[in-house]
Amino acid sequence: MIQPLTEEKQFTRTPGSEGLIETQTLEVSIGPQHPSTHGVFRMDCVLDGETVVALKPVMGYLHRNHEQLAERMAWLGSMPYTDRLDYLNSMSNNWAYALAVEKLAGIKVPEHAEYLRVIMSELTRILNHSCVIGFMLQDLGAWGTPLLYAFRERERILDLFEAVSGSRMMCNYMRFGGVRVDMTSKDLAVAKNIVSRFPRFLDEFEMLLTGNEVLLARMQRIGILPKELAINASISGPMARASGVEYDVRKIDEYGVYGRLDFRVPVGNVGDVYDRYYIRVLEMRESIKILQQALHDIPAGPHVAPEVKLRNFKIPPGDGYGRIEAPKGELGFYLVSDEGGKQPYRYHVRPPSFINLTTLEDMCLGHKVADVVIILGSIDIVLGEVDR
Amino acid sequence: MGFIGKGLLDGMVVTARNFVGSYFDKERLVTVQYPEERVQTPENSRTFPFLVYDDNKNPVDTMRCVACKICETECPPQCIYIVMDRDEKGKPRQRPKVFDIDTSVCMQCQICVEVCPFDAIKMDNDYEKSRYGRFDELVEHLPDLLKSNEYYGRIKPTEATVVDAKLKAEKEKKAKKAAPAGAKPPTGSKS
Amino acid sequence: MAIPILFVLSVFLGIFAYTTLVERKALGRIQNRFGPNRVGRWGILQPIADGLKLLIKEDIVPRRADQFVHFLAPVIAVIPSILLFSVVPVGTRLVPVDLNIGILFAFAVSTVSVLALFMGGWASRNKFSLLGAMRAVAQVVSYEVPMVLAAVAVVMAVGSLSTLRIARAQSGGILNVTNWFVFRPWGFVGFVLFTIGAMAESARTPFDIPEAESEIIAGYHTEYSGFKFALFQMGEYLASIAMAGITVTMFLGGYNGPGSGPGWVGGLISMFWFFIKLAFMIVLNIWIRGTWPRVRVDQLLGFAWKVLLPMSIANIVAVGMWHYLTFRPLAWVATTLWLVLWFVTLSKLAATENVAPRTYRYAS
Amino acid sequence: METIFWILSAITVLGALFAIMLRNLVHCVLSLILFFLGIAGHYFLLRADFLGAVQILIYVGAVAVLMLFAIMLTRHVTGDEGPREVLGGKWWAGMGTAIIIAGLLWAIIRKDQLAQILPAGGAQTSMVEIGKAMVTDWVVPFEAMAVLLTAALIGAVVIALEEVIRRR
Repeated sequence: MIQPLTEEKQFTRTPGSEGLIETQTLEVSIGPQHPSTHGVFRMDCVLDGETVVALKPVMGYLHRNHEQLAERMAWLGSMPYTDRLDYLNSMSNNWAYALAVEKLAGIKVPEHAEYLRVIMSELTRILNHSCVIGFMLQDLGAWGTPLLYAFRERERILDLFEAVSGSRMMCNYMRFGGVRVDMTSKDLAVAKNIVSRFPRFLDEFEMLLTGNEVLLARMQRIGILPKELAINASISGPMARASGVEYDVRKIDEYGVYGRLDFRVPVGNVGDVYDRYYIRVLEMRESIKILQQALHDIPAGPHVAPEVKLRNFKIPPGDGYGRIEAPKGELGFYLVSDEGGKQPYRYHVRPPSFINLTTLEDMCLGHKVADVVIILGSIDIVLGEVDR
Repeated sequence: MGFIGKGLLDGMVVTARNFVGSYFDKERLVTVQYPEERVQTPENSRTFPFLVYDDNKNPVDTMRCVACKICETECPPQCIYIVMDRDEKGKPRQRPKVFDIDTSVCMQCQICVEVCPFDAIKMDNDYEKSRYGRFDELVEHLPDLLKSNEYYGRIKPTEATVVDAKLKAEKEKKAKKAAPAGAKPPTGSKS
Repeated sequence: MAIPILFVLSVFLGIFAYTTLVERKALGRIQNRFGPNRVGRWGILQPIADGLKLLIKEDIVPRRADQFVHFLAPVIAVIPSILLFSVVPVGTRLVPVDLNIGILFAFAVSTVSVLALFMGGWASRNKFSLLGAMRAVAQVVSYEVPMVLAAVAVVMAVGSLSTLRIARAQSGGILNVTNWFVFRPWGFVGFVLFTIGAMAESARTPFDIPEAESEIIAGYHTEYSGFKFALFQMGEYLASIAMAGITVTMFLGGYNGPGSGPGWVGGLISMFWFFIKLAFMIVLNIWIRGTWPRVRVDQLLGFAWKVLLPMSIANIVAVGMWHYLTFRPLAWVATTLWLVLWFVTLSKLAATENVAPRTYRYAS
Repeated sequence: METIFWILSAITVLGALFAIMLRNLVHCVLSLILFFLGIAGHYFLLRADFLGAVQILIYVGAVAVLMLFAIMLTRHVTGDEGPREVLGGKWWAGMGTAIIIAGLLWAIIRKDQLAQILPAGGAQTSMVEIGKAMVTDWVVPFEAMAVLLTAALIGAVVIALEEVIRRR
């Protein structure tokens, strides 16, 4: 928390260079309109020269009343709204919500649909991770080159999403008990093609970035998140794994058909921005492995459980929590159904970006303004999910 | 690791490769020059809903919508507004007098299409719907929304074939029962 | 006198305009997109369209800004950049002004440009602008020193500060090529040092810290719009082109090349070579801009003081060695060894434990 | 030439006056820079190119920028103008200084010393001559200056270090 700056607090010493000169602090409000806050997000920074001595994240500019909206409409009505949570990864958001509802209603999902969900969600993961690295490099001042390379590959995935679900980003693809549309054999071939060419892109991407000395100097030992803090602050996803926490919902819950697929979970040691960057690269490579298996093993069958009704879908009273390993971390939906069962009585989202964002000040203190933006970039927030 | 600066030079090799590649490799230069060239949208692609009618000569009478208001209730952002048409005596005519879709609110989720029992509302794939105004001009009224079944068949051939077959089967079933059509709306067939 | 000055004003302003276009096109291609291609064929009229657009744009001055300084800053940004061209020998028959202190004049003038950045940043009364101004001042002050020292090496070798004399000293040899200073050990090191310094001085990526878009919006020109903004851009581009010209003159043989000579024909050929080399430097700048991320301000200063400064001093010593070891092969070996030794030592010293390759494990 | 001289002189004097009379510290430094530039112009007018360039390089490029830097590390960098008394009430000190300088100048001009210092047609200085003079005739003062500056540098570092140690 930043106290309002009083007369006595005006002068500080720069951490690190203990008290060479007493300097005046400068309060800078980075955001809500700023090129690298990834949306309408504000950081109230207190700077000493260039060094951050206090930082307060201010959220809520994109608050859309998501949870309350969901509580006044039918279960299915929230599905398109979950697209808009983390608008880069609508597929995995859909899955998390569908999973929660299926748990609550006791719906069994057909095998074929489970594989389709895995394919879509892993495609979403590589899409998200490559774009996040691109955004991060944009914050690092790489003039958009890595970002546009990532977008070039993302384009192919989005084309596939459009061909399958009808929309590029707001897919609204999953339904309770399966998915809305089946993938045709043509779509599967496209997916296979994407998966087979993605490693080549990753190699090029890494050649551009991983060894780059400027990037190493900018990223390593910046914004370290200690393992204990990561656990205490309930950090999840690549960020937690970069700090050395071995936590992946795909391995713990083995939801869907992840139990059957062979993949590894990369874990970092230091927990700095570079680890968060590289863990994402490694995760993309693992996702490719998952995709290859899923596309190979996908069985025939119905794409949606036939007993699930679209209209008048009711759930017996009870509560349930469904969670998945979204690209950004553990995305969970907590739902309560009461007597009527036509709509959720309580609907709560556990948004990974929001919870990962809470440690922002701890990571930024003592670093420079230039580091703040890449630390924020490495958290990988989407304001739609932070503010809901 | 090689020498200091190798990573920097590697990066420059990559960008040079992309620079040259963008002149020769279609895979690298994915940009489309929009007004001149257009990407073929996939069949499933969706933008805003429209209402299907069967007979080109008489769109209003042959529209499939019966103003049952299911889509109005199910629409998550509640962008649909329907008023049922009534004749002079106030008897419902089973077709909408007003059918408005506020496209500034519509989020193109396709739920109205899924819940419609009459296959009356379908998703368009026309993405060039810019307007000058922000409010009234973005509301689509019944005349704008009505589009023929041929149009539907043209933009979404696979889906339309299935729908047509289904409707035809229903019609034949009804004909077998030999019940008079009466006030029932005419069901679609490929006319 | 008048004709060369007219030449400088027209040709280099034209080069500036089309550098912006080439930069946008090249960055576009590097990033797998087209770049501007709508205004005229291949976007050939884009600079004119940009200029018109900036001219007719509303000029917004913040209410609390220091009106006078705010107005003066963009003007001051352009003047030194244009003055810089006056000492760049474009061809054997075309030097705008042959000052006997040419290089010194160039440095003196280019330091003035930092005032513009400071004035613009300070007068805007914007905290981001202020940060940008502070960064600009720190950066330019630090990079001046290694840059001047890198130039001192050349001055020592030639024995004159005049840019024309420096260019002349690099003529001769096989095809007028082998005598370029860049083909000497000390010259190559000096070229690299000077190029880095010039990039930092004109705030080009990866040293575009004063206007780091992702960090401090647009730095010192956050609060500028319309033609004042255009003037800032113009000053920056002109300075970077002029610095490229000076680099060419000092290290890449200036106007020398196969066929250049004192006659009319030779003069035209020499101009051709000069502009080819200038284009090479500009393209190198653009290429680097499209590839590398930006360094951080403290890393930049550390790099200037801890790596570039010792290296440029070592380079001066190398020139001394070159001068006194008249037996050329020995001079080659000795200076190369000396410089490599310094490079290795400095890179060892500069490489801290912070930057190291990492290994990753997989969760059990 | 005459006109240029008068214009330059006006700029120089105005710059100097503004440097002490303006209220805003940054404005003062900017005026000081104007003054430095005016002096450099005078050097160029006297055909002392080298001195002129060095004047700009050192005074504008280094000294003034360091001043700006120092200002930016203090309060009021965002431009809050506080009241500032020009001479701190000690107007008599200023008057005294002015009288002394005027007297000296008068004495110099009256004795016609300037003509002896400057050869007719301006000083044809070149880099080479200055360099030669520095390492032949004036080598002892030159080295003495170098030692003095080095001592000052080391002294500054020592003072700063002491400060750091004391703070700890």
